[in-house]
Amino acid sequence: MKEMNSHKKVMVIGGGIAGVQAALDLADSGVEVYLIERSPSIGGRMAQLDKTFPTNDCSLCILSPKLVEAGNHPCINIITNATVEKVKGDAPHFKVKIKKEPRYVDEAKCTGCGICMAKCPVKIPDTYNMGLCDTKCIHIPFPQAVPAVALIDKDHCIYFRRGKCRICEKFCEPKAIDFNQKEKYIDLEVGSIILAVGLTEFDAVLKDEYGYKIYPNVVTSMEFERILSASGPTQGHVLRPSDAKEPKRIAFIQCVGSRDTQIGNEYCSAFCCMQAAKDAIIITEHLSDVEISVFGMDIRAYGKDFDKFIERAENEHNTRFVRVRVSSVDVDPVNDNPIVHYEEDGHVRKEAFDLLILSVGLRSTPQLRRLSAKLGIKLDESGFVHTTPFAPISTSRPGIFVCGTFSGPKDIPESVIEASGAAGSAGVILSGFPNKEIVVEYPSEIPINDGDRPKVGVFVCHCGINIAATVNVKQVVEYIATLPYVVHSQAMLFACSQDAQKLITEKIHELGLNRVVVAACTPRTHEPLFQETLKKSGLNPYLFEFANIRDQCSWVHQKEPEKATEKAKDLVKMAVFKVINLEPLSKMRLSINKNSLVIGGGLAGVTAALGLAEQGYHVDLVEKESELGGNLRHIPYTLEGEKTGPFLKSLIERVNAHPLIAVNCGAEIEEINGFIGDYKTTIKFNTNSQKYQYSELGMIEPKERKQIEHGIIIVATGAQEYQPTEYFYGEDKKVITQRELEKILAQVNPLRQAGPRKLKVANGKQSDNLIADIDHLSSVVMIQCVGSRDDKNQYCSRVCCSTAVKNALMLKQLAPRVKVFILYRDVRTYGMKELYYKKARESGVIFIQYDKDEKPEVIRNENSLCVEVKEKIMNKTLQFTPDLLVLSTGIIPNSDNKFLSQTLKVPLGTDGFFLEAHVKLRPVDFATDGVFVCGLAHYPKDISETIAQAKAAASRALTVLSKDEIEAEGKVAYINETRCSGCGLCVDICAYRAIELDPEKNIAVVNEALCKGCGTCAASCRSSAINLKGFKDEQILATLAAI
Amino acid sequence: MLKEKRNLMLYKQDFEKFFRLLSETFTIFGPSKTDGSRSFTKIDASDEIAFDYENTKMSLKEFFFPQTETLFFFDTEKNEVKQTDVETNKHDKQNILFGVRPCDAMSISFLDKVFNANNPQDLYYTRRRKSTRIVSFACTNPASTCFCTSVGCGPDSETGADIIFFELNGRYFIKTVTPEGEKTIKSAEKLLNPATKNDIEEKVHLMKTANSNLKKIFDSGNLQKKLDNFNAPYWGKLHRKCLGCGICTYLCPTCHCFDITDEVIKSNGRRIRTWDSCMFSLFTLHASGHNPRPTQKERMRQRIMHKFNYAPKYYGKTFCVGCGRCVIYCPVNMDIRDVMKEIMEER
Amino acid sequence: MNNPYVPMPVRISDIITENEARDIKTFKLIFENKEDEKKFSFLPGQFAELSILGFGECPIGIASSPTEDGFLLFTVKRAGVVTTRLHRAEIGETIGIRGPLGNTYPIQDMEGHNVLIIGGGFAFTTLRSTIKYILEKRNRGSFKDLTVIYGARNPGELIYKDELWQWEKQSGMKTYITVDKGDKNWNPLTLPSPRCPPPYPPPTSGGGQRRGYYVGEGLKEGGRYEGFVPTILKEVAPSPKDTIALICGPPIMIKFTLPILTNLGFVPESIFLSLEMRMKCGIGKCGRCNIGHKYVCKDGPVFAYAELQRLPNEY
Amino acid sequence: MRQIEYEIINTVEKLFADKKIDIFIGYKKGTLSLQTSPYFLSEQDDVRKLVWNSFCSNNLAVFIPRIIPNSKSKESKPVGILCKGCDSRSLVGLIKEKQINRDNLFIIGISCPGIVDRRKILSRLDGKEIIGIDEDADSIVVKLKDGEKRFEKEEYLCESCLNCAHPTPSIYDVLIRGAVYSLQAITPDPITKDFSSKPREERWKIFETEVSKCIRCYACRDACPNCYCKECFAEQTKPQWLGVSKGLSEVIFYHIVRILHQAGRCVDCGACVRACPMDINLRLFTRVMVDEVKERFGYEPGISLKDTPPLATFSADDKQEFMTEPE
Repeated sequence: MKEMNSHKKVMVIGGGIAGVQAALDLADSGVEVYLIERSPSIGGRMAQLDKTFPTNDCSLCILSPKLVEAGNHPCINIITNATVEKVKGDAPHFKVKIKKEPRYVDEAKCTGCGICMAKCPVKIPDTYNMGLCDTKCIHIPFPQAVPAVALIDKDHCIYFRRGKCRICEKFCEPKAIDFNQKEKYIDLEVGSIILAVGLTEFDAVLKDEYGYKIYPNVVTSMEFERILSASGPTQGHVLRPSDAKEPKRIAFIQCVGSRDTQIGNEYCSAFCCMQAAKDAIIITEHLSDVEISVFGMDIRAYGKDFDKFIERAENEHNTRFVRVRVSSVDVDPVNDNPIVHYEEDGHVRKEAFDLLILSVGLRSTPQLRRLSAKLGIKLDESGFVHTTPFAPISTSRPGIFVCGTFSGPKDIPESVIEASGAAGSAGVILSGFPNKEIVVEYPSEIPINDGDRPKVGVFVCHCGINIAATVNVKQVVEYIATLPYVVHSQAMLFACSQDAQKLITEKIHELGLNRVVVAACTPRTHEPLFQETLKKSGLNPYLFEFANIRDQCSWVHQKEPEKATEKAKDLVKMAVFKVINLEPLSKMRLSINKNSLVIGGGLAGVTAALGLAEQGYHVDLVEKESELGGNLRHIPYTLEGEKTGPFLKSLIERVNAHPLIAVNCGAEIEEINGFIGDYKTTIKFNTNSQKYQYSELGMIEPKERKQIEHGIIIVATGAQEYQPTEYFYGEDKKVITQRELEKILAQVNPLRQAGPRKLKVANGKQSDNLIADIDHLSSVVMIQCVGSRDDKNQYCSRVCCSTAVKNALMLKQLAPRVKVFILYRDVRTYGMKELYYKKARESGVIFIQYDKDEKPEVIRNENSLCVEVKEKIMNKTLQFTPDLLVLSTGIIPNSDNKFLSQTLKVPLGTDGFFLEAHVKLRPVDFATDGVFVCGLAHYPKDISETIAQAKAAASRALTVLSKDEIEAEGKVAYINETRCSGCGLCVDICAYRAIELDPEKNIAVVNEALCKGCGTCAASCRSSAINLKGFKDEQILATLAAI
Repeated sequence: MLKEKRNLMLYKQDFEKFFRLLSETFTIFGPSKTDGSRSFTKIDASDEIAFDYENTKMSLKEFFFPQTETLFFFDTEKNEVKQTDVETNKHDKQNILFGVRPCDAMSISFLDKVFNANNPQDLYYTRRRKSTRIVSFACTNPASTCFCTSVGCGPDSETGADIIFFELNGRYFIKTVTPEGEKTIKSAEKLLNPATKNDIEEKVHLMKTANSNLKKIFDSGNLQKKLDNFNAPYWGKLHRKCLGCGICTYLCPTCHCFDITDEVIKSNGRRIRTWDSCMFSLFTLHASGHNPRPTQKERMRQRIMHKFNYAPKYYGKTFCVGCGRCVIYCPVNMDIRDVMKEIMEER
Repeated sequence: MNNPYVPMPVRISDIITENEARDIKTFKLIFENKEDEKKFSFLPGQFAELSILGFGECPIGIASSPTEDGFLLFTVKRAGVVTTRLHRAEIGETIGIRGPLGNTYPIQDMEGHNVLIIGGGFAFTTLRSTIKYILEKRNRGSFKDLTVIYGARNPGELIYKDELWQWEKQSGMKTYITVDKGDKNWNPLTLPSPRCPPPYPPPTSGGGQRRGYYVGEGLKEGGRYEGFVPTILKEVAPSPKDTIALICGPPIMIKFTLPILTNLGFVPESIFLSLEMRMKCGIGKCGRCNIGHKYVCKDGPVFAYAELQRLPNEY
Repeated sequence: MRQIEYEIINTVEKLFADKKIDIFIGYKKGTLSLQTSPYFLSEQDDVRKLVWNSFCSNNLAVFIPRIIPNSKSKESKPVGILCKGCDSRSLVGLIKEKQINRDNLFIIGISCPGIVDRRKILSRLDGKEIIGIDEDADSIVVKLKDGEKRFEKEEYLCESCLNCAHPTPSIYDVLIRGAVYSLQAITPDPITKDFSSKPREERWKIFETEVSKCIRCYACRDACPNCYCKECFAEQTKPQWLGVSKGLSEVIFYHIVRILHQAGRCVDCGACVRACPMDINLRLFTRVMVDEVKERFGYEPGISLKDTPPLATFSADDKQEFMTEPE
């Protein structure tokens, strides 16, 4: 690699969640990022969603902190209104030309105060709200927009059209309006490029049979998101467009623009089933007595906790899932009710609804095609970026990576995983360059002590209408102003906006505030933002208290505004009483050991280890089996038909050859001590493997134990195949699993290709002469969901549908005359896998749906098996006597997950897989810092998903490893030495092993680096000798005394 | 006006009448049978009085110096003192404490030196004290734990009492001790006869017997001198079995240490004084963390010294009346008589 | 009737932060009721209970002199619940006061004599009252020479700084101000010398060698010094003849000052100290502040060293 | 009894002679009849002053954290201590809660026949003065001025002894075996079972009536070996958890928390009841807790040095039915 006098730089194209995540990961690892966004603000589609499944978190609420973080990050340069003009050169020396369209507002000067918006006389359709309502010609895209800078829509501006007006200019105090702004070209030199632009919704007008834009009460799912949203056109009231009345009967039509040969979009859009279920649940929270119908083919609830979510919609939220394809929609002219036509049980039915929502899928656009042409990357037939199963985030041009929906429709967590993965891959390209030096300057902290008179500033947020529509904010503000020590109390439209931060800072300086209370949404998402504001104002960030008057007040008391207002007063009063008693806290700094431990040597572990090593960090890879490869060793080929063997072989060779990777096969974790940045782990080799280690690899001295010191941990321990006990598996040789079938097919395949009729015995030992000649098979039945989605394992194993499709296709290819029947509940070939489902159907594979409560039954006769199944659609019982019964077995969590979970102090979900920190936005992190998860240990997934997640885990780990030190939590437990008797109860119960007894003084001592501030010790201490900083007994009592 | 103390006689059969006459003007408190002579409670009928009790569990002090007393109420929002308890608890009706043992009566005379003396006067105590007459009952059958004669008190001690009763055969020998005592029995004058020589002799004899049953264990005068040795070696040992509880001080009729704290609920508060005990470790703990009496050794010494050395110097009286409550109720049988003996025996 | 437990309302008319650590503040108080002010007649050395409703009371020495009309000064170090609340008070707030309590410095005995005042740290409060009292024009003639030795840990911890600088210049008194450790702005008049060991060990936490202490002729004039109070006292070497010494300071300072005074020839009867104990009632009833048979609140806080020698060493 | 007393004295004498201990905690004759007093014996003192009889009621373990505060060093000689079953259970608790090192104790264990409740006997004497006491294996003979009264021990034992499941010490260095009454220990305790079976309102009433007698002398706390906190919650001022007054709400608060702090720790020695000057039946409430803990967690404190106290551990199977919706 050439030397270059510059630090690491990456261009990220697209400022949606994928782009923002990639940018943040890179920036946190010391890379300077240019985040190019075509629209005036970052956030993408996720910013427009109301809630997210399956947790029903407010979408913008969880996204907004990331946007703000990106907006404030010293390593991220956000360039909005910008497009890529040209990309020259090769990695890591790309030369890029960016074109930035004029905003007509100076970004450096605009404070986002919104006065211009109030004064502007021109109304234009609000694109943020899907055109369902108006905004002004000069506007800030949405209240939480980053950057919070106004822009002028040139096409509608009176000044630009008629040369007069300039009202906005007159009222703009900072003189930010600049009508003379011209487009600008920016030249950048970057080492790598990440393509994070998203797809666009399918234009429902193209499906005119569904009546979109013809009948008023037919809306798209994206429009409906805005209708549901509190900041949307109806302020969160679900009203139908024609008469603004509350609908009672609502229907969703699924797969609009997806799985549709007619319009040429054959893929599945991957998220719409869940989105409809989510919307259904949310609707019932807005409206009572509402009936919801979802018309769709399969319910593709293939993710973590998705099936439970669907069940919730069905059982608790009055939602009916109708498995049909809607043929057309017309309207009742009297009341504008859309009427849905469909065929069920052979009958044509008509059903009228008050509101019809079209679940539109995603598609590529000409714009995206042009962009890929400029970048010189290959697209596939659907107009998506071409990737391969083994390189899911690499494009055809080296150094350019892709994440998010541009490489195929997908949900948020997959996009986030790919984003982190892409950041990691880009990092590998840049490993020869130095990090960008980040110097964040904070003003020196104003010393505050207990004796200083508290001067509290209170900022009460409207949260748009989220709070203000229920709580009388003005009353709260006035009441709070009368409390002792409160010297300032004011309302804010959006306390989280950038201008609000500016204002808080101003007030701190102007009034000498030494305590701040923000009454707003929830501290979970927004506390860090305000703490940062305090820090930048010179105040200790812990002199801050958050009053949750949205989640815990306005949202839950919508129907009692007066009581809600009183409660809000109390909540803010409590916060004031608490903040008065808060004291400055400081965070401990922990130095980071730059070595890593990757547990598990399967595809995920190996990929993650390479991801770290290739960026220059030493890795210890621990695998309990005697060789690397994990489950992938048993998967000979992919759905796309690619052989895994060569890929895996080269991967393992790379790992073994890498000087920074120490491979520890045949080894298990014995003990892990320590915390982020400073772990000490003991691994134990089983005796057999010692020899192996010594003789074959020669890398490790033969010894029974080895101690490793490292800074982070990646959990990639994989999962196991479910071993069926049903359907005579293990008793009858005709009953095999998909994995076994796959092995046979893989052995047959090369022989078959070598020449016709050569095959005699495929696998003499295992399958006897069962497939002595595959051509002799006449029928094969596959049963799906064996060991999945049942009482034992309630989740969907995600990959079995595509595995069945894959093997059915292979079988058909090898022996076209074999009849293949797949008995399924839902065919969950999500995303691009749908193409293979289609192909399977085309090649004659017969799919037969059965119901959960009427599982197929197998009767074993002397020489034959009889499979009986009640076909759901036609409601008929069918019988088969297959030569081979293939069970699509699920994936179950590893049995040693529990041990690891306890050792690492990281949680398992109810299904037994490791539980990530946040299902949507932190899919590879654990709540415990410094520990990451990828691969099957997290949840069942396919090869490319595993690779992406492994790369993501490496990338997330790098945000830690790239730093020399990090800060620990400030709200930690502390011991009052004069009270502690050293009984040791706290030592026993601390889940993080953060407390020890000092043998000299016989008192407990808290290790602040390990303490997570959970407070269990404080609660357990009889002597009240333990307190949690920030939650001291006095502080809590003061809070309680307020009410 | 009373020139000299009068000796009067009351037949037991007239006692009921006597009680009724007195209760017309006074509220009468005494050791009642109903609560097992736990403390002095209001007596409504003469037969409720427990005459044969040894001593109440709670001493008389709580009547004048209750365990919890509101000094005043206040409003934190308005930041003002609302009213004092002295004003709210008007003691319009006069009280009689009937059947007080001489040791308890004497203890009140000590408390008077603390609270009633004009240095400055404690209004809360004074108010109750002024409205109350003490009628004591001489002890004809002292308990084995009594040691009043060792500390300058005795079964027939008159100090602190307004009137003292002696139970003779079939009748009460009544001696008026103070002018208030005279006034107290005014309304029942007709039931009373002057004592005869016989009566007096019988009384003297009775008390002689009682006195002889009480062993004088130590001499409080000598003890005071002995205790001037602040760093005597026995202090290092005596306290060892002491648990540091507050039984001895709370039951003691002369212990009078108190704490002042504020109690607030919402904006309504009161400043209260409550009994405190020098036996508690936090008693002298400074806000700085310094504690001049850090261990039970110093605290035990303080209690003994306060009673037997400091008080004599300060108030001219040993602040112990020998009632024996601390002896009876100490959970580890820390017998103050033993302690005294040990101190006296030292060298 | 006068209820000694009920505080009189006083308004905080000024708050002065005295030290760098900002844990010592002086409160200027003005009586809300004129009658209360008249009743409140005191002499230097006395203290009062400051009261905040809902928080309680704390005994604080009166820092102002009776000759300062119309207000009272209290210098309060933040330590417990009440003092913390007091520190958080704002100007204009009304608090309560009970007093004056305790005895006074022996003002009458001091008349016609030289007065030596030795103070350390924030315990300088009632000594300030005394100094102001003596310096008052109509009183000044009653006393002979006035010598003040005052020390603190460092220049930032000196209290009443403005007055200190004034006293330095004032004729008719000698003022010696010393700090354990100076800073770059602190210009000691004397040169430190490493030969003289400190009179008591330097705090261990600081570690290392201290720069040293002055050795030489007695200090004839006042000025600024670096060194512990006892050292300076030794060098100042005031004559015991006709002199009454008043001491108030941290226990360790007192401990090492007394032998020096004794060596200089001061008799215990002419040395007066002001003591501290945990107090509640302040009027000799609640029974916790006794040292031997003396109540600090009533019989103190000022004790002649001679008397203190007769009392148990339990404070 | 005499024989046992003799054995104790001999053992202690030998311990001093062998320089094994410097101090021994036992009992000596009390100054009141029916009572003994804790005795701190050092080599110079008279070992023959040690007594053993049915009135050795104090739980001597209470002194351990006081005289050896937080000591872990092995340098000093162990403290000798006389232990009944309950005292030893308290010691086990103290060792487990790291208030004393096992090596720092020399325990003379005594199989305890039960302690006679002084108050039960006194209540039968109508205030008559006791002149002398005689004790044989089964009974106490109280000599009065006007004759004698005989009390069968079994009827006059302390409540906690009447239902003691472990009269023999759980840990000891030397065990002196005496006669142990064959009283059948029952869980739950019949008295507290009766209490537990009452409706909640009634239980609360009983609780309120009992604790309203409290004068907050803290003797129950100070007599309890489990109460070794350096600063009891009841007296803390930062924050002040409860007021200092004698008001009902304050005493209720104090007692509830004191009882809760005994959960899984109380060995039912009865020291609190015996210490209380106001005769509050505190054991009624702590024993409920003992039975409850045994039933729920199968745990008896003070029996083993190894097992984990229920409050120091968590199991997913722990009963959770107490988590109910507010009524």
